[in-house]
Amino acid sequence: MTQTTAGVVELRIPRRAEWVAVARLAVAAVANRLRFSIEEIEDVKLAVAEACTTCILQTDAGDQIEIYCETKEDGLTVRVRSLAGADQPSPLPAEPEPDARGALGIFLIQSLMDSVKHNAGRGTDLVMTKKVSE
Amino acid sequence: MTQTTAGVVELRIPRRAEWVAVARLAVAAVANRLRFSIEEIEDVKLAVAEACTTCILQTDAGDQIEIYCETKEDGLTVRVRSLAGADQPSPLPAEPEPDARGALGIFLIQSLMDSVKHNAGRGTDLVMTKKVSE
Amino acid sequence: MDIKVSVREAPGHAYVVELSGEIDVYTSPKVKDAITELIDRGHYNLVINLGNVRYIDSTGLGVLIGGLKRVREHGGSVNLVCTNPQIKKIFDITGLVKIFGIFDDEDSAMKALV
Amino acid sequence: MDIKVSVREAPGHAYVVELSGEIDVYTSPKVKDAITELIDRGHYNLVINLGNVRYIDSTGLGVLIGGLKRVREHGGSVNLVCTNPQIKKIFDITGLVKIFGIFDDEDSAMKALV
Ligand SMILES: Nc1ncnc2c1ncn2[C@@H]1O[C@H](COP(=O)(O)OP(=O)(O)O)[C@@H](O)[C@H]1O
Ligand SMILES: Nc1ncnc2c1ncn2[C@@H]1O[C@H](COP(=O)(O)OP(=O)(O)O)[C@@H](O)[C@H]1O
Repeated sequence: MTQTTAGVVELRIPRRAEWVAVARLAVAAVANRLRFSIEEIEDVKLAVAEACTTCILQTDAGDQIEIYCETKEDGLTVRVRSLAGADQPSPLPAEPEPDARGALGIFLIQSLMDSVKHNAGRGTDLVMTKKVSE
Repeated sequence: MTQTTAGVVELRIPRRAEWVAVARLAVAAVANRLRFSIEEIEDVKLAVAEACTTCILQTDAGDQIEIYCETKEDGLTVRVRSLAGADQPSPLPAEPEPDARGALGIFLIQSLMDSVKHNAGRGTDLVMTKKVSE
Repeated sequence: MDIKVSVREAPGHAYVVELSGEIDVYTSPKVKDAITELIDRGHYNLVINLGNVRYIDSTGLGVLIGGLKRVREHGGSVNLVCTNPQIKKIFDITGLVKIFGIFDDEDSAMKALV
Repeated sequence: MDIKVSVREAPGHAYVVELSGEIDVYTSPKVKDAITELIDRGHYNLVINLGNVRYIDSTGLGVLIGGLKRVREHGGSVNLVCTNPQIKKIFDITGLVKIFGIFDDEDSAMKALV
């Protein structure tokens, strides 16, 4: 079984709202390879989409979103970060947004995943994990 | 409209059979952003999956598959190629397989897409395009 | 991967906003526009039917919350129709279940408006 | 993203292989195993029901072709049940529509075996 579930899947999409659905479906397909329940797959899908939305709502966060998924027998780690494409200068360091924008999204990620870590630095960089239940 | 359909989506999956479904769903989601019909989306899905299968059936083709999608208002270009991951030495040049393995897959890609180009070199490297009808 | 929005008048000066599809960062502006237009036209008693919504994210929730805030300023209210367990769960987790009336069908949501 | 295979005996020494899900490079070995086992046990008249198959790729077609070749060596045949237009199209494009009997339902596929 390890052979069929351990792996790395990397996805890059434009940092624009209309592409988040692609990340959502791809991550659902990745999670589907593990022994997650349908409910857990939905959780992962929403959490990753919220992380992408966070990337999009921030200003000055590059023009791409990278979704890096690492699957193991017992769970999934996903890193979602905004980054500048090769053909664009690096983004300026982002000021944290003063308003509550995105707070609900971050709260959902925290609720739906087993752990979330926010890497400091410019743009968004969230690492989240979810273990397969039982 | 150009704003919502022009973009680059890159996906890397392990070069193993169980991950092709992820490529298939991600590419279907990408194609869904264009004005393709449901039938055309199914065509793109199958063609890209066949290209991934070609990568997998070849020996000595690295440990990853890269799917690079470029969408424009009027159509989609997808490059599917096998490649060695960062943590693995480059693959040896692959001998063309002597048997017919994969012939049906290549035939399907040619039938379902508007154009297919096979880049010479080691491993698999297919570039295929499909235009939105009308 | 898309949203359909249909608005219709119901007996008793209420309006039903029927949504179907997925409400996310891309599609929620369309939902917001429909709700904002109704409120701008002076309709403050709304039933938002999420019966055919397969997915909602924080931006979608934000739109619903925004709508509720505005109609409340005019003494109105928003009731939701929702049966999808995954979506109900999202309302539970966020505590929004306490600020919206959530019903299994349009009839009950409508009756509870008055 | 998965395949379910169920095999059952039908009147007249025929066997039905009912598939549901997606037949691709990952799942087709499972289909191949089921068909191979039937043929190894001496069953050469098969109906393969693709009624609930949403997707088939070249490896799946290869498995069906391989099965057909083997049963034909014993004077048997394979009839397919298929209604999904996208999958029918794949049989058309590849010309496989000429080598398989393709039917809209299991009854017709079964009758045509004899
Ligand atoms: N659990 C909650 N209950 C009630 N209101 C909430 C809750 N979470 C967020 N809100 C409110 O919902 C609105 C939308 O939230 P959010 O999507 O986080 O940010 P934004 O204001 O940028 O849309 C905000 O006005 C916020 O105060
Ligand atoms: N259009 C076709 N009609 C009949 N047989 C075909 C057709 N295309 C391929 N075949 C046969 O189907 C079998 C499977 O084909 P294919 O999947 O391309 O390779 P493989 O033999 O490696 O599985 C082969 O024996 C091949 O000769």
